[in-house]
Amino acid sequence: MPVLQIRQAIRDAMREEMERDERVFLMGEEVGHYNGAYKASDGLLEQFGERRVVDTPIVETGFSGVGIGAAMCGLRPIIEFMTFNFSAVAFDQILNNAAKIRHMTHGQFGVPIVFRGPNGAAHMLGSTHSQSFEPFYAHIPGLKVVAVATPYDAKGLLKTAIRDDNPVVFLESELMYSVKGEVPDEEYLIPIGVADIKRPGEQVTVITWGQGVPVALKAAELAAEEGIDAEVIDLRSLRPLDDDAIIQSVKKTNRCALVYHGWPYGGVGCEVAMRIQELAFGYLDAPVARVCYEDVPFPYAENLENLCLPSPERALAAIKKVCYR
Amino acid sequence: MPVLQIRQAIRDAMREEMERDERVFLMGEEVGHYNGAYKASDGLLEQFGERRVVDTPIVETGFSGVGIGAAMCGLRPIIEFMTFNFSAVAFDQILNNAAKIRHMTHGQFGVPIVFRGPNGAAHMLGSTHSQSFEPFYAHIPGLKVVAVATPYDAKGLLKTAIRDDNPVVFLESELMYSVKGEVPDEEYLIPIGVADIKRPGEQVTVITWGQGVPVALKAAELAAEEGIDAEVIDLRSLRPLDDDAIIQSVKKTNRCALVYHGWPYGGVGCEVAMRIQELAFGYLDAPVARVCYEDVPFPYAENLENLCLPSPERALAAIKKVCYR
Amino acid sequence: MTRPSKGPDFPPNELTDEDLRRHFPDKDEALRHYREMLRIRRFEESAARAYTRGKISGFLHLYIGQEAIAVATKEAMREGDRVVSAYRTHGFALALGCSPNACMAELQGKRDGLVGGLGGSMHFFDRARGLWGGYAIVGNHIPIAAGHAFASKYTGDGHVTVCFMGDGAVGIGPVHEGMTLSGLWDLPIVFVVENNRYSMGTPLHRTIPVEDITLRAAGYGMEHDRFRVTSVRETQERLAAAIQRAREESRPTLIEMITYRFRGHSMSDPAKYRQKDEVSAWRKQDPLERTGIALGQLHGVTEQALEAIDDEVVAEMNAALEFADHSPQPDPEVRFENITV
Amino acid sequence: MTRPSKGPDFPPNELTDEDLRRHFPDKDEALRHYREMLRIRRFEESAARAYTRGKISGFLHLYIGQEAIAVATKEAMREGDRVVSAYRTHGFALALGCSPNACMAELQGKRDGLVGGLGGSMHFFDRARGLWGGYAIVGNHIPIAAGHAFASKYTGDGHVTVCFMGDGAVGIGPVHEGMTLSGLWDLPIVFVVENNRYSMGTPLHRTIPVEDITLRAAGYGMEHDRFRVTSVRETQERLAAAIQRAREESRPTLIEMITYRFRGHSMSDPAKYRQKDEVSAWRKQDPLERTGIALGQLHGVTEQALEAIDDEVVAEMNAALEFADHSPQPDPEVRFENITV
Ligand SMILES: Cc1ncc(C[n+]2csc(CCOP(=O)(O)OP(=O)(O)O)c2C)c(N)n1
Ligand SMILES: Cc1ncc(C[n+]2csc(CCOP(=O)(O)OP(=O)(O)O)c2C)c(N)n1
Ligand SMILES: [Mg+2]
Ligand SMILES: [Mg+2]
Repeated sequence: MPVLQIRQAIRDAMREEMERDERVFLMGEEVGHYNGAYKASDGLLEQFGERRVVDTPIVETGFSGVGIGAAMCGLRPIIEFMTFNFSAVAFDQILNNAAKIRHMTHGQFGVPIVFRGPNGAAHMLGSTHSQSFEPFYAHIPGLKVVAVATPYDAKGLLKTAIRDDNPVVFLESELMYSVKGEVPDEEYLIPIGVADIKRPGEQVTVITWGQGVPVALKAAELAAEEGIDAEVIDLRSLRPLDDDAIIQSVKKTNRCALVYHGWPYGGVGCEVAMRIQELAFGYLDAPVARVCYEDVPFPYAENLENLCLPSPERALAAIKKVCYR
Repeated sequence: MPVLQIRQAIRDAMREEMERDERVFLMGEEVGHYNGAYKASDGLLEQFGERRVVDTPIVETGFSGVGIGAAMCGLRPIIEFMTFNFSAVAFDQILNNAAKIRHMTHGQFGVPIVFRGPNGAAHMLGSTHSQSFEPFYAHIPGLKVVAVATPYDAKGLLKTAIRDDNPVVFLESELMYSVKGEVPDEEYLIPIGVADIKRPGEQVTVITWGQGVPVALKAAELAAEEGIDAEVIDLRSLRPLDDDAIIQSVKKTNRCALVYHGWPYGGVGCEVAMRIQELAFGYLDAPVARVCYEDVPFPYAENLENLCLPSPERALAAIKKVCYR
Repeated sequence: MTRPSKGPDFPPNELTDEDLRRHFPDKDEALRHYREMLRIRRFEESAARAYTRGKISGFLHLYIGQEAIAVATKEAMREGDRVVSAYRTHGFALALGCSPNACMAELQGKRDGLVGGLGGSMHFFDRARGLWGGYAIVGNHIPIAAGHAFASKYTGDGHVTVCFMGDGAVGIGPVHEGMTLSGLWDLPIVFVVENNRYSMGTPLHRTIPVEDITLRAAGYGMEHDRFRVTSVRETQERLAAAIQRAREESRPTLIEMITYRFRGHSMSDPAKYRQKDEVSAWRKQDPLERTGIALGQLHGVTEQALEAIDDEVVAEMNAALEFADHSPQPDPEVRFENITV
Repeated sequence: MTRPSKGPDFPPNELTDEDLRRHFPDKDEALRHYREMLRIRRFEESAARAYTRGKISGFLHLYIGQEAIAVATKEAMREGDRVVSAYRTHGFALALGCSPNACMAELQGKRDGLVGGLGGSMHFFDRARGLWGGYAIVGNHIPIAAGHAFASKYTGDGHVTVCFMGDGAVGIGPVHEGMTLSGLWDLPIVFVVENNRYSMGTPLHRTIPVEDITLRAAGYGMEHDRFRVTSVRETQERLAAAIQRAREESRPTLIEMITYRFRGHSMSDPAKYRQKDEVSAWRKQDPLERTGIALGQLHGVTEQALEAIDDEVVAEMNAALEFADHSPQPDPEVRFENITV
């Protein structure tokens, strides 16, 4: 099977969907002539031209709204945020237009749109450029929220997201664009709403997504060395959540640690913990533990940033804690 | 003791702080000549003039940023959002400037500012005007978040918020502005970070805040009629949370229901549940239950809206559920 | 640089006979315009009564005084063109041919409402008739409307989007971004600022730095036009020119229409911030009144004839209220539909 | 309406001897400007080397080519005035007198950095020297700067805020809102668009509808000015006029300064989107180079003399790098400080 980087898998997903459906177009800053700030749209302008690969000025509210308005007309826009940090200036468009229009028009209009781009911290970008946005978007009914951690998932889920008739927030990671993995030549789709067991295990459930996945997998390895058999579940879909996958695993292991990139307060992690105690209350032998960002604006200095990030070591400590080891 | 409406308590808090400190000013839409869309600033323009009671155009990002910039210069702005729904267009200013400037300038600049206004659903205002914003703001390190439900709390906490050297998001409720209560003549302050037991009880802990408080208290009454003695804790401060108050009560009752205005996914409710299982895991005899908005964009129709709102009846059902009754 | 005036402005423009003939040349046309404006006014008057009787809740923003703009828009549009507006939308709905029954039922949050009772007064949508909303966050529909125009250019459907906003909206960022993209990309769109002199209780001089809002057009590379709304005829002609520019040259236009709302911002607003004489000065130039006068003076239409029209219209709107009263509440399950599909 | 040109534009403005005398009348002044511009350039060149050697990470946006603006700003300002800028801020820091040591330490995220290593290249702040940031979300510092000016008017401190942004920022909403309030409230502020012809890889013609950005000033009720940056002297004079208007009349001004960055957008940008000849044409009008030439032609300053200055400056910047290398990492506890107090 061919081996691709995540950025290439994303590019291929967009290309295939644009070849397949004339209504699909890509819009954002530097997506065209520059081939994407992180080269996730490499070659698309050349293939599809300026009509369908649209470079925009720096107006996130403007082009998010244009995408929503175009989607209401039946087009299927892919809106790239250079990073999701910049979606903050477009927050109202996503919260009040993308997520609500189908409902408040009683289904007269739909908004088949994808908002995609890198999410979370990268390396020493400072506090305004190191934020995870899923706590904001996963909270909102009317949106679907997806986070990917492998080329295979990235391609299969992005193609599904582009074909989805609803607004989908699609979260990537700057530091993971170069991660390689096998991607089949033949077409495939991955349904939104289904988690994936990235590592089967028996003794403890590690729930993670996006940038947290490699951290969790590394921690699971370290745990194995200490004789703890951890199951790593990649949620992939943050809204809707795959309750079955979560609950099945927790009922089996009776222990759960959350490993993710993002601030602790509320958000996806706490929702998962809430559902576990709602749906598998009796099964927990230990409180659900969370390993995530420290509850601080991200510092620039390398040593400080590293301390704020969820590390395999911190994740391992949490795994051992829920195992009372 | 004099009896005031919440809107008067808020007005008095602002007036007293403006009389006390020349650096305090009020800015927002219709706060001056109109005396506030909900009359929470009634009479302030007359007393303090246009210099300190500033009517703005409809530019939430603009006047939020102006407030932050003025605060960096040592002033102490009170920024009124006509409703917090409109803070969505100013989200970036609050997330990336208000919350981060002190940290990223290593303390060279502080942002002593209050963002206040009504939050959550009112009556038949439709989906874009019926949202609770604490899940977004309480998630963000660098902010303090307060929600008030009585005239006494409103005055004491707003005065504290205005004197606080940090950005404070101060959440009120359109439907509660007319709620009356006793407010002492002499000055008093209520510290941010301290919850209040609005109704002592022994058998189940009901945690609530803001618009949820009257719902929870009504539910507690209904529960009492069925022989269940519920303790109602008004968080008041959503960031920071008063862990001690929460944990003490839960350790006593071993049961907890969350009653609040807001969507279910993540947010303050799940954070509270998370801390309970982190800090009082063994003490819970039943999973924490949540009673809040249904997970839908708010419909306009009265019958639909009522179904979406947390009602005393739904809250009672949750109380009985966690008591296995 | 002229600041917006602080006092009452735009004194009534006295119309010479020549003006009258220019504004109301054709009897049948003037009668049609009169009836359409009257339908909007009577609809809203009965909605206002229903509101005070507690049959309607939430926000109710009346268009009374501005009706000529909606009627002119319908006349200037073609099948397939789109109207996008803020939350003061009843006038557009009726002018575009939406059923008063469905509109009144929507105000009451009933099943047979324009959007099934889910949106209410601020969220009127009727795709079949070219009404594309109905938005309640000031200014956030401008990028949406630009998106409709982008789609027209993308697909070549030949449609034009006409996007309305209030004078209070022109300062907010999304308006600037939507206009920037429309100018940059030559989108087939017309932006109309309905300048009714107030945003809620705030007069222009406290919201905009310069009197002439169309001065901004230069920065967006847009054509512009600015005038006081006197008649449906003139409004339609000037709007049609911009629509034609959009359709044939794919070039955007910014139009400022000077108008006035006779009621408060919403039902809850007593509008104490306006002087009686200011309001009465504007009443003198009420396009509906003037059309009626012109019909008499120029075309010999009798009081009785106009009253007959009024009776028909009132009957239509009473029937709408009747219909809405009897329309059932939405099925409870509706709240779970159309969230994601 | 003129669209921004698509080809390389602004061919070098040949300077007659008369021009030269106008731009560089005074030897000592020109020498001072030369040294200050050179300090910024050498600082950034050594920062760039440090970056390629892995001593600096994250974003590093170089100001090389635009130095004259920062130096002119310092010359035009008074004690207490404020400079607010985006993320391309090293030039302002050095011109305002921030220590190169602290600046270089900040780039390396060290304890002795300008903001203790918490901000990095994009967040330079030095209150004592009038540097009020250092913002990384395009356009979101414009309302902040307006807030500083609001505070000056509120307290009557007599200070002026000078707010810089790139050509890529002018389309975004917060800029529009900040300028609207500044015009409406007559704030003592000067907005400067540093138009270096590109936002990242995107040339003007794909970001702004019309070539002349100052056309927007009319809509904000602001005065405006627009010119190509040739010398510190002229830039300072024209900026000073706007600063004076702000200080004495409390009226805002929008200035567009045509300039050019010789490096990529940031260290990670190879700038393949520009033709060699375009860059070399702009190099011919590099204000630093030109000042050097003028010093020779007009004031008989020798090559050796200029090299001597260069040697001093290079030594200063090497020392800064040295200092930064040896500055310790921040105390781990620092990450928990200054969040809330
Ligand atoms: C972003 C935002 N801020 C505030 C409001 C509250 N609000 C609703 S309408 C309105 C006044 C708008 O005035 P204008 O644009 O002139 O329109 P008009 O009501 O005169 O038709 C305000 C402040 C809102 N809906 N959205
Ligand atoms: C809201 C927002 N969107 C996108 C970005 C990413 N970004 C950083 S700088 C930049 C280009 C800005 O160009 P310009 O304003 O001309 O300033 P210059 O870099 O030329 O000095 C972009 C797109 C950002 N920082 N903020
Ligand atoms: Mg208005
Ligand atoms: Mg630039």
